[in-house]
Amino acid sequence: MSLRWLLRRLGLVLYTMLVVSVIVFGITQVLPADAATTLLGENATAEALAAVRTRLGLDQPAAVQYWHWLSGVVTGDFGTSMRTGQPVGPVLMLALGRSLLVAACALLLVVVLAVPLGVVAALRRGGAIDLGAGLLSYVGVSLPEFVTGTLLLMLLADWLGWLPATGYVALTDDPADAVRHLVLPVLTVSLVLMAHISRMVRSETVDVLHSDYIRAARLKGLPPGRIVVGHVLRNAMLPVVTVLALDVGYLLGGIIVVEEIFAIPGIGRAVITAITSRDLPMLQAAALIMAATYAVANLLADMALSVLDPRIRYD
Amino acid sequence: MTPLLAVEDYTLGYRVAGAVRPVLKRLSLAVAPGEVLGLVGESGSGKSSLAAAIMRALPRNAREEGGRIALEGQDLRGLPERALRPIRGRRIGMVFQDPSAALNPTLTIGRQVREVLRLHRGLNPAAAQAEALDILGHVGLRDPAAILRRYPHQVSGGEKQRVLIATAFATRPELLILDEPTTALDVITGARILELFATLLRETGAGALYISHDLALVAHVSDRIAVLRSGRLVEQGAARQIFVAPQHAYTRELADAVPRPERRLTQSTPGPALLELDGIGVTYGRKRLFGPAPAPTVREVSFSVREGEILGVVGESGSGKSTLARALTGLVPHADRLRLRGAVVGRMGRDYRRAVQVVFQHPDASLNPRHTVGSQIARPLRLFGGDVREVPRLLEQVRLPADYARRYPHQLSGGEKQRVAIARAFAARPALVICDEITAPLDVSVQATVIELLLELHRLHGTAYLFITHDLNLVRQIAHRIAVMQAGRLMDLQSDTAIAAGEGAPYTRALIDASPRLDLGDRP
Amino acid sequence: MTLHRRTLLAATAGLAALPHLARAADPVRGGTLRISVDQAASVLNPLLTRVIPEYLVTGMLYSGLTLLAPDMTAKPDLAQSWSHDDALTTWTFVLRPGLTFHDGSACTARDVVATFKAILDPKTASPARTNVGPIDRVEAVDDQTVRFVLKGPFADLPVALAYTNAKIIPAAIAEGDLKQLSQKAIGTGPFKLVSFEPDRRIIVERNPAYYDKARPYLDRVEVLVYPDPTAEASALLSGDTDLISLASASEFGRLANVSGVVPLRIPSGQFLNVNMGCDVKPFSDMRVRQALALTVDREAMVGFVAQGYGTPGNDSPMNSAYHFFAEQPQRKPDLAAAKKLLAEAGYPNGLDLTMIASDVPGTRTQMAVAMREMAKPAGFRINVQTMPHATYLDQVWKKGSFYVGFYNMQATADAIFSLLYTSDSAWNETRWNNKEFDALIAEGRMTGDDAKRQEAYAKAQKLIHDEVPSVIPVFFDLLAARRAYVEGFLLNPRAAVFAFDQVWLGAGAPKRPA
Amino acid sequence: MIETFRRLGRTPQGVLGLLLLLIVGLACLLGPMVAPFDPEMIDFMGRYAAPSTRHWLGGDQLGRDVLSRLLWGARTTVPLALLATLGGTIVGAVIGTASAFWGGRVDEAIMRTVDAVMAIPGLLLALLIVGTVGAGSLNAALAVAIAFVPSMARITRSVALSVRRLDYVGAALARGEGAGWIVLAEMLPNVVAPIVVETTIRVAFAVMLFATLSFLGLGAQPPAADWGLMAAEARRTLHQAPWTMIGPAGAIALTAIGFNLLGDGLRDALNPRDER
Repeated sequence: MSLRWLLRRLGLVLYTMLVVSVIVFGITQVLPADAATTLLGENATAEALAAVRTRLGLDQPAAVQYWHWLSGVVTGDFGTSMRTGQPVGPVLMLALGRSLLVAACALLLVVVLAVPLGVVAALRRGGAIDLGAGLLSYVGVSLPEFVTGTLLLMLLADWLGWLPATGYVALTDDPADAVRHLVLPVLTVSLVLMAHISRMVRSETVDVLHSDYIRAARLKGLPPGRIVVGHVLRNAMLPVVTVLALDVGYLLGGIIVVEEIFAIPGIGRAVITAITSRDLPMLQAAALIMAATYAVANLLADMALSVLDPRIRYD
Repeated sequence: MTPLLAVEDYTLGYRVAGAVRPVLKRLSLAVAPGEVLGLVGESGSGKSSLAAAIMRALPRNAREEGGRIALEGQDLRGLPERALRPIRGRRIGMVFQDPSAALNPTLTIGRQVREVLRLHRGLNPAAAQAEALDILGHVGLRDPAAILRRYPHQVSGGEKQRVLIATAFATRPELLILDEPTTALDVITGARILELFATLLRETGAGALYISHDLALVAHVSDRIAVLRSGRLVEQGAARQIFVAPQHAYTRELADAVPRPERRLTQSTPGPALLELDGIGVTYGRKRLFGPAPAPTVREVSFSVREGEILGVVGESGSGKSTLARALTGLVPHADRLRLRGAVVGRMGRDYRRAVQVVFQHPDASLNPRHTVGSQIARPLRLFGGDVREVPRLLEQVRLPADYARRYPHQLSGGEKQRVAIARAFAARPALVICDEITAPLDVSVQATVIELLLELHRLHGTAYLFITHDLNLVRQIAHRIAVMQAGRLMDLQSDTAIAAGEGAPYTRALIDASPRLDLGDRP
Repeated sequence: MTLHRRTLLAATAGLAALPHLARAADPVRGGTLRISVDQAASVLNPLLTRVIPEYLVTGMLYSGLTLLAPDMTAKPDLAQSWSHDDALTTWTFVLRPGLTFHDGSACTARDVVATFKAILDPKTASPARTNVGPIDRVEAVDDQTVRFVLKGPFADLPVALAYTNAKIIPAAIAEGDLKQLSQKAIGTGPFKLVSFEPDRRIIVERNPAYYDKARPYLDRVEVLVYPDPTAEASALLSGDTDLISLASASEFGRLANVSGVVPLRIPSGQFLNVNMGCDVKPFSDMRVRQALALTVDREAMVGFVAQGYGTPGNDSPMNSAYHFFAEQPQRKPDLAAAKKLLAEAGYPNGLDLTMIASDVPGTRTQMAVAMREMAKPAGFRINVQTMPHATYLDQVWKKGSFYVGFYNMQATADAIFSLLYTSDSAWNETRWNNKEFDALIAEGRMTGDDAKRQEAYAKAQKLIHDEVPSVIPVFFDLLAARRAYVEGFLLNPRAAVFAFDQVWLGAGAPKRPA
Repeated sequence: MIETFRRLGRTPQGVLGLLLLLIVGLACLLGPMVAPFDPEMIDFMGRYAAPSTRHWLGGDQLGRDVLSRLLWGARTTVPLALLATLGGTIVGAVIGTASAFWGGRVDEAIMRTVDAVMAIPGLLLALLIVGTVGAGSLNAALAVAIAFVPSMARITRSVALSVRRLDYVGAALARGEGAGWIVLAEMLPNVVAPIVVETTIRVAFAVMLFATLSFLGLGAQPPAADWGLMAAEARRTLHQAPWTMIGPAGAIALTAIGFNLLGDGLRDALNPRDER
């Protein structure tokens, strides 16, 4: 992994963000209605609309708006929300923190549960665990989050009362309560991923188990436990790392829904609110942050891969 | 005396789609202590399945239907996994065909060697490291410490195979199973590995089962040879004996199919220059910003092919011979300095395309699986103004039934596919056909018929061939002249008579010496 | 000059009307109350707020001259008393002594004048501009006295001044940069702003300098945003929140059946309607409008749309929650009559229409779908088209000729009529433009005589019921729910008005860190 | 083709998937004929009706028969998901194949941009597109299709690249075939198999994405009997009538499971490995 490679990849991240910003900005230009309409609602008179548009800078040509926005972003200023008048940067950083907490917990859950599940299923092919995991994975990827989330909420919160239903509690406010509040959203958002990853781990493990070098290791007389731990796991995990990073994209989408259901004021909610209120700076920045998260996750995955897999050398 | 390994009346099948397909049929053979038994057979003969059966590493769908596999009298069949572990790797060592596939790509070589030493010799880490250095030095690896630090992809195939052989011998096994250990290697490297192997066998006194499709090679290393065909033992006997005086027709057929340079198959005389290459160079990849320019794969190659000439191009893998073929067919960009019948070839136009045809190495990849054989042969006819009704004739020419036109490639065997590819090339009535390792993936007997076919077409149409191969023995049988390539350069260009007379560059001679020959003495 | 002086009223006025809420103990000071709201309170500037959670927040932080009691009368807030001349064109309001803003500065008549100047400035774009009455100018008589000079007589001024956006802000801000108020709050209200995170949580704390030394009782209020009604209800049930300010009808049933949770419900003038452009075909023909009105089964609609928590509408925007409500004979579904009217109007084979419904609130669509089915047998073939609210505001609102509207109750008959139905109304969606109706509304506004007003408004209600500029099939009850320990919370039928200074936490309230 | 079906019939997933999809397909074809009620008929007394012999799956908040709505809804929900996936696949496949064929800088530029677009979460992209063109089933299908394009382009490209390297493409180039023939006749038919597998599995995702869009109010619009919309509506009244959720959620799940199983079955059928 050379510095040149890293710079090139960072350049690609920047290119990604530029493309995303152009796409999002382009779409917002053709979205019907604007922030002034949604701000004023039923009280929009022609003169009020004009006044608000001037105040928000919406009366300028699109290219000028984009340029202003872009030059702001370059200097680290994401502008102010058209809806609340708050600075976008700090607000979104807070929101991002909450979303990343959910996302990180979900990924952690996936790694802690789905990966061993997939490995065990592969080692005991056709066994009860394999069949169970298979069934779970089919169900997991077949129900939308808003359904699974609602069902979990009814079961675990409303009927059994084990967990608080919804809402967000900051870790700094009350760590124990915060964790309790995290369980349901994390579970909901990670179900699809767990299904996907456990299946992936299973098939990768099966592939590795059938590879020549594992056969060779067995024929060298290595005990099975040693083969699994020393030889199989690492190689089976390699493609999983990449897929896990790609799944971050899916996770970010899932978070939009989960935050809506569980009242978590994260980046997903920010996006939805920004779209409905046509809050361009907020929407732009939120989309950009999501894209950057995805791009950086993939960059990190590639870096992790180059550490895990000696065959991969970036230059 | 108890044989080291005894396979008695052994029958094996694979369960596929509900039915059991037999693989080995009532097979019996034995390896005495210190003896090398060569096991020869073509693909599908069941020789690798036998190795798996001995190692007790059969796939799940394998069905053993009787017989015995005994190591020093102890039947291995029915031994539990736990009891097999001290046998595998310690009492029976194994060396695989592809050294790259036999090593875990993400662990250092050192770790994989030490692992075996610690397991089977009970060494502590430091002792294992010392022993690893010692055995690697013993197999002629120059910097054992460095090799141990490296990952498998960082060392060459020959080095990897040396490591594997060293490891296999390090546990002092009684029996070694070698499954085509040199096939994936270059000729010269392969020859050295064989020498090493012979030395180690001598030193340790271990017995060995040497599995190969290459008769010449097996004849060199084995004390005795067993010939396997469709799961049945056809014949076995002393190594020399079996080819000089084969008892069985199949054995004779096999022996005859082995290329022998002294048996010339071509009698024609080439005409004037057809295709002239003037300093052809090929460079893959492009220069990146800040990066060094990539090194050329083929540099400054100049020679010419004459009308009706068979020009052999030999070289080891990576020497640039296949790239040269791709350059001449316009598949890779190159410095365009070509003359066809004296006329400079600018952009490869219709005339050039028609005159120069290509047949690739892998028949599976060179035929489009989604098109029928007929439509693929018809394509050049359509392109170059031939008559589509000629397809049956073209098929007949490559000795395939006319109704094959309606078949899809996956319904054909490897040899048949290669014939279709040849028919397709000849559909354009070319002046030159580039044959890129076309016999490499084929069994010896099939290879012989394909060569025969090519020569017949050559006699019939006077077509010139640029015959690219790594098999020096083969090319010496058919080529008028032989070009030797190394590291992208043309090292040598000699007529067959000059080669036979022992002339040529040192590298050419080294190649010739490394090619194992089946010496059958005066047998007609 | 007659002086109509009103005395300070007991803060708990109206409680008597709801005996089951009778207080068990005296108010207790202290504690933190957690309120949930269903959408973000994005706007903090009281002059610009637009949605109920915003009114709820600014209502705690700011005060107006008057406040609207649950019986829709004006009660003193910053103004301790007021009077008017006989012509009802000049009104004088006297402020309480010693009022201060949260920053410690005094709140005087000058601030009131500056505030109203800002409200009336079109550049401010405050919704209050068209809702505080025909104010010509506002003058400071002295530090404590403000005079409103009107363009014409207006009997409802004190109630109009209780409008949700007519909150008093410091003159320095009103005359200077109003933008400041998007991040901070400097008001005279019972609570001061602690933190403002519009999409998650807004925290306020007791204002020790509030003019009423006894109130507020609560130390702190947290307003939490739950955009999903199911989640909001679950949060109350699990005790994460103490009060749902406005509960959705679909969740109300489950809230009503849990011990420790008290459901709250009052009738209100909040309604859904179907607006028809009376200036374009086919709705320019009154018979078409009447025919549509005759297809609607209003009792069923209350069930479909309000889950039973509502009352049937009668195509007039007023119901029993309003003063001067005059009951009309309830319109019943009569498909034969509807068909006949449609045929007379020239549509014997029925009529193809596209009804537009925005997606906020969801009841708009539900009503549109139900109405489509109800009107089908009479020959109305209605294609329901839903759209995001922003698009609706941009493209359909006030421009379309057949769409679903949704309105909160207004404080007075004049307010609702001159907001929606008079020719010069701010939101003249139906373009009904009925001169007779306009005259009746003007008559009602110009007199202080309740009998005369009753008569004028009764006529107006009959007229609107008969001519059906919009079909109003259903009124909603306001629904809320509290934990049993939350005391003193009253629903105000106006929906946009809350009085959290009256609320306290009784026995059993959880202790929460401040 | 027939061979593939035969192999598919031998995989348990394939059989089960085909069976499930057969049911769904029958619902699409015959649904309206066998539906006991008009899917839009409201019934005041039938609001939140519990499942009974009259309403097998109960009634919704307007008293409409859930089963009838499901049967009618199959016609819009499933074909739209298929249509969206196919649309996205075809566009993605063309982009991917062309990119692989051209190679070099063009390939690089296309793929970097595709990567960049992939960085926008699919749901967000769909939200933006639907926001622009307006909510509705067809528009949601468009959005889903567009959201699928980048990843399909990526997958196709990687498959096409490996096909591009195969000798039959080389042979075609060597005999001077035109780019059109090579892309369409030589490469595309061989790229199809893995794409078919991917597409099949993606239909399941499309069904779920549709439902999610409907949940967010941007997919199908009332009074459509779209399954996702029904699930979203049922969710709102879940505590009054939990059973209204069972029908649409079950239908979505079965369809998605069906396509997932079929995709897995196809993968095995098209790529026969040794018996494991």
